[in-house]
Amino acid sequence: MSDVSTQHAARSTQHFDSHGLTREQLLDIDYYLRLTRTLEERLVALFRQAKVIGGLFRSLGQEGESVAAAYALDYKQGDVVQPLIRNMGAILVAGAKPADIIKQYMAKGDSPTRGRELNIHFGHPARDGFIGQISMLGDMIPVMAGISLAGRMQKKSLVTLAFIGDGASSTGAFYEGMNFAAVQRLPMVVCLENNGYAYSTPTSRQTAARSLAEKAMAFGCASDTVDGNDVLATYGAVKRAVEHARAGGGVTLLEVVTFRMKGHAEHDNQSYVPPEVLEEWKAKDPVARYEKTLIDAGIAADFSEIQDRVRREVDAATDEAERSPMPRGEEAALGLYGGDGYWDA
Amino acid sequence: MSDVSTQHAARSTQHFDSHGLTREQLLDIDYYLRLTRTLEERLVALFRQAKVIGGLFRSLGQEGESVAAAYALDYKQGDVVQPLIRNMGAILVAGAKPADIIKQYMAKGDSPTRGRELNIHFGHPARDGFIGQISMLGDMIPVMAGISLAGRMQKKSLVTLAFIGDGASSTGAFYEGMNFAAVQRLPMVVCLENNGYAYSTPTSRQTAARSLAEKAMAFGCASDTVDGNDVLATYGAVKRAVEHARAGGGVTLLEVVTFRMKGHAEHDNQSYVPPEVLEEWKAKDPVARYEKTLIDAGIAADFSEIQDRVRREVDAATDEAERSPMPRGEEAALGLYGGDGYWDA
Amino acid sequence: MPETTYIEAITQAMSEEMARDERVFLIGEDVGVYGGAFKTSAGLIDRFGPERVIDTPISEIAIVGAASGAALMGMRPIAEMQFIDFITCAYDILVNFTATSRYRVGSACPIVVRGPAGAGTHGGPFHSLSPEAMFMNRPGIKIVSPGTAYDAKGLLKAAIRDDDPVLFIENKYLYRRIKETLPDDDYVVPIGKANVRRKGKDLTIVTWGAMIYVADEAAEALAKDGVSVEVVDLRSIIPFDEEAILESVAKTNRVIILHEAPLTGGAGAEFAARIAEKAFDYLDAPVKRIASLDVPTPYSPPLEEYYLPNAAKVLAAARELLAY
Amino acid sequence: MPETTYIEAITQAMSEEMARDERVFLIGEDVGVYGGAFKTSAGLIDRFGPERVIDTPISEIAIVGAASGAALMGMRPIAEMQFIDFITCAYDILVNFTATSRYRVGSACPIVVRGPAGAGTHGGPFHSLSPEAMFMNRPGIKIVSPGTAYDAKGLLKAAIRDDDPVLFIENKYLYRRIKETLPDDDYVVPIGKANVRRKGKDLTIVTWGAMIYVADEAAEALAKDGVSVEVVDLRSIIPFDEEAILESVAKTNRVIILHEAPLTGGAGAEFAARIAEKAFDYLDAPVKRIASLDVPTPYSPPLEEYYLPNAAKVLAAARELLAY
Ligand SMILES: Cc1ncc(C[n+]2csc(CCOP(=O)(O)OP(=O)(O)O)c2C)c(N)n1
Ligand SMILES: Cc1ncc(C[n+]2csc(CCOP(=O)(O)OP(=O)(O)O)c2C)c(N)n1
Ligand SMILES: [Mg+2]
Ligand SMILES: [Mg+2]
Repeated sequence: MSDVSTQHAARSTQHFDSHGLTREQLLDIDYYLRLTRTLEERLVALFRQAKVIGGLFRSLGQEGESVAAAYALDYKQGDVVQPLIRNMGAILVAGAKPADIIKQYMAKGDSPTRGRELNIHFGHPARDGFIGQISMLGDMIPVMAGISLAGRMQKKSLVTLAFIGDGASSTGAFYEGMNFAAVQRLPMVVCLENNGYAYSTPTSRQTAARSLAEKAMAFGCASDTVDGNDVLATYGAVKRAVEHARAGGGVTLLEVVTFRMKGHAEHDNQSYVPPEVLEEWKAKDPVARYEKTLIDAGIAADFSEIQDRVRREVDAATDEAERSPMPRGEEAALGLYGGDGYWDA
Repeated sequence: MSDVSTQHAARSTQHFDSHGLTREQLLDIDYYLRLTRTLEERLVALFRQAKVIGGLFRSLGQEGESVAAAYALDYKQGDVVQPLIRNMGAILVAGAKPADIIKQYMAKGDSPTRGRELNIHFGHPARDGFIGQISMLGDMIPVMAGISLAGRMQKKSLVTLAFIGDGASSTGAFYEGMNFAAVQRLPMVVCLENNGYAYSTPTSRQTAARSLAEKAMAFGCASDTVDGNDVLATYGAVKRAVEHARAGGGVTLLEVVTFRMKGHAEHDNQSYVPPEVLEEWKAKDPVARYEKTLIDAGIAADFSEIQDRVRREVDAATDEAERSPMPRGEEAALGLYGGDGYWDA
Repeated sequence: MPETTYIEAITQAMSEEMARDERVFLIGEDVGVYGGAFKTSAGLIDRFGPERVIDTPISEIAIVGAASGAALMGMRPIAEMQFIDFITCAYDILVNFTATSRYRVGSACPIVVRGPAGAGTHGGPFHSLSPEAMFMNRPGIKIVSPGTAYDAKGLLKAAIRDDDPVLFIENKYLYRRIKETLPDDDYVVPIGKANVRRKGKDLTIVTWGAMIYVADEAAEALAKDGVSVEVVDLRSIIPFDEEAILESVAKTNRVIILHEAPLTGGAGAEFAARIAEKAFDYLDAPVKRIASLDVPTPYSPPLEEYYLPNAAKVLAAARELLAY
Repeated sequence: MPETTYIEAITQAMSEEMARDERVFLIGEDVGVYGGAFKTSAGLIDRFGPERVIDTPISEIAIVGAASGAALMGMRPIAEMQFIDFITCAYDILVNFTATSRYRVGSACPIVVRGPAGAGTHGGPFHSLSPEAMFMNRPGIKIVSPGTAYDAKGLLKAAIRDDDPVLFIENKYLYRRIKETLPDDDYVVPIGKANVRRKGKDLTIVTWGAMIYVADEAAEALAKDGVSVEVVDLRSIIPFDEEAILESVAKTNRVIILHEAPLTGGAGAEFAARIAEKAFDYLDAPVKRIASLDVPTPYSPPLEEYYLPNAAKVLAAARELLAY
């Protein structure tokens, strides 16, 4: 928050650093923030109507880092982002369609996974610029290392961005994947989201490390820590790491400090979180804070246009998803191997 | 190597630090060093006579750290050491019988595992003060954490000592076990043996970390680095870590810098190791160096008595092992579960 | 007497065993303060303290490994997987270290690994596993899969008291769907013993877990046609009650094996193979298996329904066998 | 023509496929500079460079995970396990991520996981595994287990070219024990097709891997008694050639399934179950299985010998069936 960057963002004030983003881009980020939040609220409504099959996992309070980090990639170069359950904002930035996400949650037959997989577990790295996780925490880190490796072998200059939780960073899979990526100096950025809890377990019971960023010492890779509720700071930190990776500098482990404002999933009232902590973090809401920054910097006066657009889009997406058919049961037998052509159709 | 410790070691010189060891203990350590080396040479002879079933893994050049580290434990308090394949010296210190080790290598029916398991894969933590590893590298770290945890639950003040290789320290099992142990502040010392190679893979291809000791940062545990070819320094470092653990200070990760002087196993001529590196390390042989230190300090004039004793013991052990019967085939069906009483007999 | 759900039966078993034997402790993710993702260990930390109800990092290898190390030292750990699917993450240490410890080196390693399993809750590919077959060919770990609250409690107690490792498979679909009146007194259900839940003479259904209710339903339907079905609830997969299976088949001469895991390589293959070898002379018809499709568990209800066995599929197979 | 050993056949397959298709690469521990613990990849790094022959840290999860990620991007990775036993360490990512990728989200993930398997070399509990059954009930990964140099080469090529993940099981006992003259031309052995290695009419032995030689030995001995044995070398376990099995049983009416893994929950159970269902009318005798004991592989030669199947055990079973 030190540079003045008048050339990009009009009427910026003394303390506003746009990190090279144009006004259009700054507003685009706000659009994704609002889209994420509104879409999630819509999913909550659908969940309460029992239209969502399975659990609903909120990213309230974490939309900022999800969107900002994903915004730092260059999808035209083949960059790939790998979200966790709470990074819906990231795949929206990468190009995921709201209707597809709702269809996934509603287990519809024309959802990207045709009803086979849950929520945001979808996406093909080479086709979509994002790849859904599997539930086994940690496993995506070695997979992302492999995607980065393939990019290098294929002489692409792509960079990958993986999210991992404070909890998931205790897994052996995370460790093996990070170590391999670091030894290979792969073009990979890992956002380690320290959102205070892994389900009911506080970060202090997850690790005795002084900070999650210090885990980078075990890998010998670059590391940094950023306030995940500061959208522009997060964008800046990820952007630097992406450039570092693209320039051949290898892996960065970035600790993103934020807070999970809802329970692990909708069923969890997180009574184990002290109310005063929640109060404290509520005041740091990344969306409100970002919009205030833009207003203060004179980038925008209000965001009603964006909010209207988002509401229209989410309404349309909801309509589309609600009209969608459920899959036919018989399809369950198909598509395990390539031979039956199920996925070609 | 700074303290003068005349009260313990007679006629010590200015630069000799006995780390509180008596003359008797210092000679005892030499006995174990010689026993390890001589027993291993005997195993090589038996291997060449095709009497060893399976591979033979040498610890040449690493006897010093194996013996010194294990010597820092207090087996009367229930301390437990967990060796790897190259830590035969450690279990000898803990009380393993040379004859039992030879029988293991010869797959004899009255070996500790009755011919079921290889080499030094034997020992019960509560009964023997040592526990054999399984082949899957890394897995013993969580197991040792569990032994440490049980000790604490049982109100014992035991400390555990686990060895792990530079290569094995890349496994997820190592990471999960270390992290859990550190969060729980378990009384555990981990000797991370950096012996230059994991099979043919140099440490530089195993990790990009600046040093293996820095892996401790990921766990938030104590760490240290020691010259593994300096017997007394290793003893001192492990002893400090053991005391730290016994006092409730939790885990220490100790990088032990040494070198594997033979190939991965007898079949491997390690042509991938530059000859000059081997030459360099040969000059640092821990046994010769230790004995010279004792001579220089006036602790001993020569070691022929110890060497004679060791030779006699290894001869006797060899005789006993050679006379031992192979197991009867039918036993293979027994002892999977407790019900059949196989292990009670 | 108050009725006890399947999940309460599990909680009771843990609680009573922890009270009975101070070597017993629980270790897993969110089992302490939170009481477990399904609240299976609710209240245990208050009663037994954080030393005996241990919240861990997300580290299944550490959970199983630490439990195993403690077991070697004489403790009786219960290791919870938040979903049984995550035992795959600790597969190595469980099959290689824990399961083989006694056979290899004579060191008993009595841990219980337990957690919610099974499909039918739209959990998708990673929260629906029936894990038994994964472990059947890696000797040294016993496997039980109760289908009733009575068996859940009795088998869990037996597992905790057993001197060898036991995989205790909880069917989460049943957690709150079934309720039974349980005995007041301490009891165990012996590992390795089947329960003939329904006597019959025309056809045997060998099954376990939640599928016992599917078998019941099919048996009821067939009873209306005058067909008498014997339902053998295996309860234990390793070791399994071969005698009970063979005895029933010797009587009915027709058998269906019904399970929730996919067909190919499922535990049912083993039971079918035993029957084909040891009850050959008694068989009047082919040995049939009804199981899930050979695919990962799909998430969407129509797909999951099509994927899973149900009474209609069992009935069709039964009619085929009866007409044979 | 020079004779080719089983292990050379594997080296050739990798080398030829890497020359044919630049998407193919090898990743594993000590596969590069050292050429692999068994020298299976000797020379490959010189020919294809360190970018395509990648030495990794000791990290099986990373090896399988990175291979899988690369496969999603269109590469054709071959992931080597130094011993196949260590695939247990990557069990989770292989069965959950790699195997399900296409079914779950439509993303092909064509990796080959290969490595030395099997007992008979006094490798003890952790260097003797026959891993096929561990993966059979977790759909999405094909499994092949060649017993000849011809099949090793042809199946490995087929596996590398396959659009789905394949577990390629190498029997290390055979590495240098068998030699064959192989065709000069490029060929593949189709996955899923059995090979009837020996025609017969009195008894079928269904087997694979190193056990085909045990079957041969038993067949020879029985031939001396005038008994004609058909030996079906399955070669592929998933998918398997059900037709070939059923056809043979329909002809001989008697069948032994022979494999190296322990009996219970072994792959043989599936084949026995299929026969008991689909060839019931053709069976004149019980379906027999000969397999290893239900214990970890013991190390000492007398124990290992007792543990493993051999021709005498097959003969005893055959005589029983023939007398039935
Ligand atoms: C290997 C594995 N173990 C356990 C779980 C169950 N689980 C799902 S989410 C979760 C907590 C994750 O915490 P964290 O990584 O901090 O992510 P957050 O929910 O805070 O975003 C757990 C334990 C899992 N999915 N995978
Ligand atoms: C999980 C696992 N992967 C691979 C192996 C095969 N392996 C046995 S020893 C070894 C090298 C070990 O190197 P290091 O840990 O440095 O120990 P050192 O041999 O140097 O003492 C390897 C790769 C194994 N035993 N376990
Ligand atoms: Mg978290
Ligand atoms: Mg080493």
